[in-house]
Amino acid sequence: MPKMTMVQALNLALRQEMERDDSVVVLGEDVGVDGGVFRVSDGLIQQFGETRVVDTPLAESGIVGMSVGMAVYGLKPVCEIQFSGFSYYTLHQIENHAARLRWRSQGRYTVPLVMRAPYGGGVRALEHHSESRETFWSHIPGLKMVIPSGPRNARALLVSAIRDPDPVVFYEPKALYRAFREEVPDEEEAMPLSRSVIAREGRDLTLIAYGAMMRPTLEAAEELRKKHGVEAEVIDLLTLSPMDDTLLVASARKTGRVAVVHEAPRSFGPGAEIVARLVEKAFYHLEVPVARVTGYDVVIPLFSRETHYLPGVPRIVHAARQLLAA
Amino acid sequence: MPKMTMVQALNLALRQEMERDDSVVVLGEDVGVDGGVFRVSDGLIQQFGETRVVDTPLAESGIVGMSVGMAVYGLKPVCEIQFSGFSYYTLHQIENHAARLRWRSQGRYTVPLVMRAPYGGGVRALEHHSESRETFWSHIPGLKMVIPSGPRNARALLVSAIRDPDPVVFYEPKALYRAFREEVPDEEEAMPLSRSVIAREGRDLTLIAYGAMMRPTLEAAEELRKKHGVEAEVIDLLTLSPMDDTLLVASARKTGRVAVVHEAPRSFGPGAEIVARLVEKAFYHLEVPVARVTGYDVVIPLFSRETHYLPGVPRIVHAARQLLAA
Amino acid sequence: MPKTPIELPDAIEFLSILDEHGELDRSLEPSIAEESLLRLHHTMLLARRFDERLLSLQRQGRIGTFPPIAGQEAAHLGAVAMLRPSDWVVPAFREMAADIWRGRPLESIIVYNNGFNEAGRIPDDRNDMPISIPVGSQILHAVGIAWAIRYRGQDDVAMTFFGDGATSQGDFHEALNFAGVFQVPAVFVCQNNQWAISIPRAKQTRSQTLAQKALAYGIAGIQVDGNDLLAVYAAADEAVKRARSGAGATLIECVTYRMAVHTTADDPKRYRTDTEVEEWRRKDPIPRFQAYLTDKGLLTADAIAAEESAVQAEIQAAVDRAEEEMKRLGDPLLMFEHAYAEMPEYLKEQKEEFIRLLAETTEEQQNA
Amino acid sequence: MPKTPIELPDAIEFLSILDEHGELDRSLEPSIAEESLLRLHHTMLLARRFDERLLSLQRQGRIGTFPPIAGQEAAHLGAVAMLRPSDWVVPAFREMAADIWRGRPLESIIVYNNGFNEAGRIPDDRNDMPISIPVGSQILHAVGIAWAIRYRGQDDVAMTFFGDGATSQGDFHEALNFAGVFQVPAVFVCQNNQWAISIPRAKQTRSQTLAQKALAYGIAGIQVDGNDLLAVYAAADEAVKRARSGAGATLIECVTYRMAVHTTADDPKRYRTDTEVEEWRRKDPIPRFQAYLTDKGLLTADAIAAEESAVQAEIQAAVDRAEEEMKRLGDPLLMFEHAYAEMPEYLKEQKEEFIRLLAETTEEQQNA
Ligand SMILES: Cc1ncc(C[n+]2csc(CCOP(=O)(O)OP(=O)(O)O)c2C)c(N)n1
Ligand SMILES: Cc1ncc(C[n+]2csc(CCOP(=O)(O)OP(=O)(O)O)c2C)c(N)n1
Ligand SMILES: [Mg+2]
Ligand SMILES: [Mg+2]
Repeated sequence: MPKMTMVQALNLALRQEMERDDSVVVLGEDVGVDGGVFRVSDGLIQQFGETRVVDTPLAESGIVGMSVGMAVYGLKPVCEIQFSGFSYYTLHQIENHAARLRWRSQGRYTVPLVMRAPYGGGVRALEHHSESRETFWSHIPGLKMVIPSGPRNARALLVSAIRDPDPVVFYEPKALYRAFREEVPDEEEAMPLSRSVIAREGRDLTLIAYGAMMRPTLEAAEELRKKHGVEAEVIDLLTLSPMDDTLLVASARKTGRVAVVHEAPRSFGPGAEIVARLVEKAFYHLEVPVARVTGYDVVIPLFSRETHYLPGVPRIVHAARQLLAA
Repeated sequence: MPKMTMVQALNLALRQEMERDDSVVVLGEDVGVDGGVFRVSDGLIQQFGETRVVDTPLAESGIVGMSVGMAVYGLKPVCEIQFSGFSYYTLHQIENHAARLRWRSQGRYTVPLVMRAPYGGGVRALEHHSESRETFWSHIPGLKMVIPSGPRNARALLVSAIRDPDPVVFYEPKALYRAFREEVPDEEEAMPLSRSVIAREGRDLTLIAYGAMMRPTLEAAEELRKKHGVEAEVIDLLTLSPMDDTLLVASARKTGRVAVVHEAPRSFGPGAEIVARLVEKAFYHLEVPVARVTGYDVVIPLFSRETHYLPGVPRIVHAARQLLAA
Repeated sequence: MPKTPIELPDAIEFLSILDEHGELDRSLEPSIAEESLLRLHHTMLLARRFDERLLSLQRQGRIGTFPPIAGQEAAHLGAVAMLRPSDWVVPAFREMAADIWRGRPLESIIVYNNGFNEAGRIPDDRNDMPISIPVGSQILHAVGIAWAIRYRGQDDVAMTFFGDGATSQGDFHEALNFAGVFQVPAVFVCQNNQWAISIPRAKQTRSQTLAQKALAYGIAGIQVDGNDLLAVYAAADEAVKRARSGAGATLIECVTYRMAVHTTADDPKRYRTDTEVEEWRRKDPIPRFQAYLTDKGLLTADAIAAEESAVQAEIQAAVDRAEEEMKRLGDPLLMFEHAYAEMPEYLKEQKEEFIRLLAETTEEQQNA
Repeated sequence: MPKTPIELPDAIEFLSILDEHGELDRSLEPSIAEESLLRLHHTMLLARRFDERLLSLQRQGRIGTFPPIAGQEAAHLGAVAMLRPSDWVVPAFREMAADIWRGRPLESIIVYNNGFNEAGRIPDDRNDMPISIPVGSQILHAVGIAWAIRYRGQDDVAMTFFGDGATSQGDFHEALNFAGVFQVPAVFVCQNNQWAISIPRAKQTRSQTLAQKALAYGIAGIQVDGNDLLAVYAAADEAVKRARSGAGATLIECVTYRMAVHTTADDPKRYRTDTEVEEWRRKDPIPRFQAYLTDKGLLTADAIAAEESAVQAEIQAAVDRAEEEMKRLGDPLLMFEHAYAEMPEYLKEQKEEFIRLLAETTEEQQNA
């Protein structure tokens, strides 16, 4: 199998889905001639032409509102918002329409669009280019919120997101776009949405993360084993909403000690929902309070201080050891 | 003291703050000549004129973006979004600017605006007129999210929101606009933001709610005492963010049994953050899992089915009794 | 070179064919089949009387809040009159006459206005969108649909409606700009009814006309007398032909008037004078169109009277059917349906929780 | 009445005073004090050379990503040249020459581009906003500031900048519409540099000019040669006077060109040809302005050479000061500051948690 970066894997998913289904159309700012500012749509306009790879004017609400109409007609628009920090312009189109038209029309119309956007810190970017606000989308009924963590699942999840009959917000951890390569099969591969996976088995405690936080979390698990002889189970959420809590609950029941890791600010962040689910379904198995290892409740600092804001290996290890000490 | 509806109390707050401080300006759709579609700004244009009570064109982002500029200049704009279901149009102005300009300018500029919007169900309204999406705003660092529950605290909190040096989203429970009257003192009265209050003392369990849910919650507490001899402590959150958890934690430690009540959909809703805080700070005192009595993870149904979606007295009582049975 | 004026390609014109005194400009009279003219008249009358009936039902508390259309029948009915079933209509919320023309059963309007979402479902044989309440947002959907029509090589068009207030929204701007850039087969019909709730047209924008906003997007724009069904028809027909032929989108400003309340929650006395309403009443599109049909010998006073009673019977039958239908509705479990193609696990759990709760709480109430 | 053309009040004109061949239209030449002309030249040159230096610093990894301005100096510097300190400038992110003209120390630009937000603070004696990255969003802030200026009875103006791409945003539309309705003292300066990253002007909108979009809002609009500092100055001066006198807002389209990369993360070879860049290089605003000053006898080849070295010295000093300053910066605890006027309880707890963590984890690392 060829080894690919996440950018190449996402590009493969787009190309293969476009080859497979002519209702798949890619649109957004600079997705065509430029191939996307991160090159995720590189080469698509050459292969599929301007009618299927559409450079749009600079207007996020326009891109998503137009995609809603395309999707209602029966196309499968995959629109790119250049950075998740600019996806807020589209909230009314997503909340008021994309996530509701199935309900409003009682199933007559569906909105199978995908809104892709790079999110998160770690790339020394300008203001608004490092945020994690997945909570906004995760709280909307009728919408799905997906975040991959590596080239292979990025490809397989994007394929599923494109084929999904409902609207999907697909946040891509830009810090991982070129951070490492994985073997990605050439032949079609899809992964079900709303399924988390166990990224590493363990019995002593549970670490729950997603997206870019999976790497420090897995490194922390490794360090915990090596330095402290602790076996951490690591769960990769993959889909935030609708959240499947089966694995989370099972693991929490097994270990009784859980930490949630995300870059989003702590208050009202995804970690809160995970804690609430575990309390609902695994309360009597919890030995200690679930820990939230997260970004702080501030604007993520510009890059000179960014690493202090983002959860890293030391913080995760530290939290894990406190869970075990308690 | 005169007895007032919440609409009258909010109107009093606006009038007195405008009399007190000529930097206070009211703007929005139909806030002037019409006095606001709910009449919250009734009579203000007659008293203060068109320069301080501004009917704007129909553009939410415009209203809030313009308010950001007014606030940076040193005014205290109080803008109305006619229904919270249309406040999503403003998210980029709030997240990208209002909540960050203090930080971006390192204190040189502040954005003391208030964005008022009626929220929530219970008034047999059309689609988009009954939602509760306070989570969106509560998750934004640099922003404050306030929700009153009665005429008197609505007035006192709006006064504080207007005087607050930082941007405040002020959600008004439209179901309570005219539901009941309270004595509201004529003389100035303000209530600190980021402070919850104990609405009813109790020792057996804790019910945490806010906004329109305070009424069924207090009724449920009464029914619990009368019918079941249970003393429920009821806490009114009042400010969702920045959330002050002192009272919540103290009460949870005292009773060990807690239910959170809100109309917002359950997943990623405010209840999740409250559960997470209690787990962080009162875990060892919790006898049973914290219960979430909330709206379901669907679009709130049109009014023929709305009451089934909204938490009511029976559901709250039922949840409370399960907490005690466990 | 010094200051040089820039020549603007598209000029903006005002179109009126049948003026308020019934004067007809024959040179511009559109050729509409007699049978269609009569059906248009029937629909106008039906929509007007049904609107009145809905108002009284609302006042009796038998339906919820709704936005009356009285006065705007020509402005939206005239625009859809030449559309095919396969064309797409993307409405705002004040186009009931067009909705009826396109085949919406009256009873479904009553049932929907009683808070039953299932009545909002569009019949499968019609390519229309449900009403869209967030002002301006639907204009973008029409652009996307029109884009998809062209992508699929069809010659259908997407016609969308919105009010004068909607032209202030960013989505209006983005939609018309996209339409210009992508040259999609879209027709943008603005029902300028002079008011956005309490905000008069003059306070909505400083531009002299709404039609001239087309100049900002390089698309065609025209202002028409929106109470003149013939003018609306002619302008829409031209725009639809332009769209079908691939020549791009058009903005049509229909100058009309909202004769009734904004919605049944509104009190216009707070912001406009009766004299203003009276002046516009004289421009009422229905008598004007009736005069035209009478001159043409297609209508007589008796025929109109007969129409009136036929229409009332139709309405009464619909009200009866609606009440029947509503007896069968109301299962609360429906609120969990149509959230997703497949119900998520946690939502299934919530639905089961709700079912248990419903049983136990009703039980508790019985015991109490 | 039949189809009748609608007379549009404001015509759109194109203004050029000093063309690319150095031809001057004396009838339109603005009267600018010699000392100001020389300061403008100094600032243009300084901005151009500093831009080049920043580019090389970025390539050496000594600063982060930034958006170069080369080619657009006249388009934004000419616009702010007649402003008072009390006037408000509301920038996008490609107005560095204006920023320097308004008094921004060069070293603060270097420090900011190293990820130190504190360097973004605007000196208290200047009414300017920090850069705004979300395209189009700042235009509304200028309208609010202009509204407040008038509310306070001042005769200052708010001048805001944005690109050709920004004109597609809903916020652009809402801002200009509000400005028209409220007649605020705002000046909207669009730097049409032909590209929005890889999207050419022609794909941004189908309207022939960006200036004509003013017609949609009933405000004044003009298109100028944005590489002609005199034309930009004259148009802005007229717009500023209009605003101060209470006669409302103006949209100025400066036709210019982004000669360098969009940002240092961009590769223009993917979307535009070198020949296009070369053609525009011949329209470079700096040599053109230098020719003008030389004709006027205000500048000589030697004087220019002297300026060049003076500018380089100024830049080197700034680079040195910046490196010094950055040694003093970097306390991570600053990330908790300026979130609110008063730090909330839970944030205080997070800050303490961070302090403990910092201590313990560094300790752990030392032990490891
Ligand atoms: C985005 C949004 N903001 C506010 C409202 C509340 N609202 C409903 S209709 C209306 C006025 C609409 O005016 P116009 O576009 O002229 O349409 P009309 O009602 O006159 O048909 C307003 C403000 C809304 N539905 N959507
Ligand atoms: C709302 C928003 N969307 C996307 C971006 C990413 N982006 C930054 S600059 C830019 C192009 C802007 O073009 P233009 O307005 O012409 O200004 P220029 O860069 O040419 O100066 C884009 C798409 C952004 N910063 N903000
Ligand atoms: Mg209107
Ligand atoms: Mg540009």
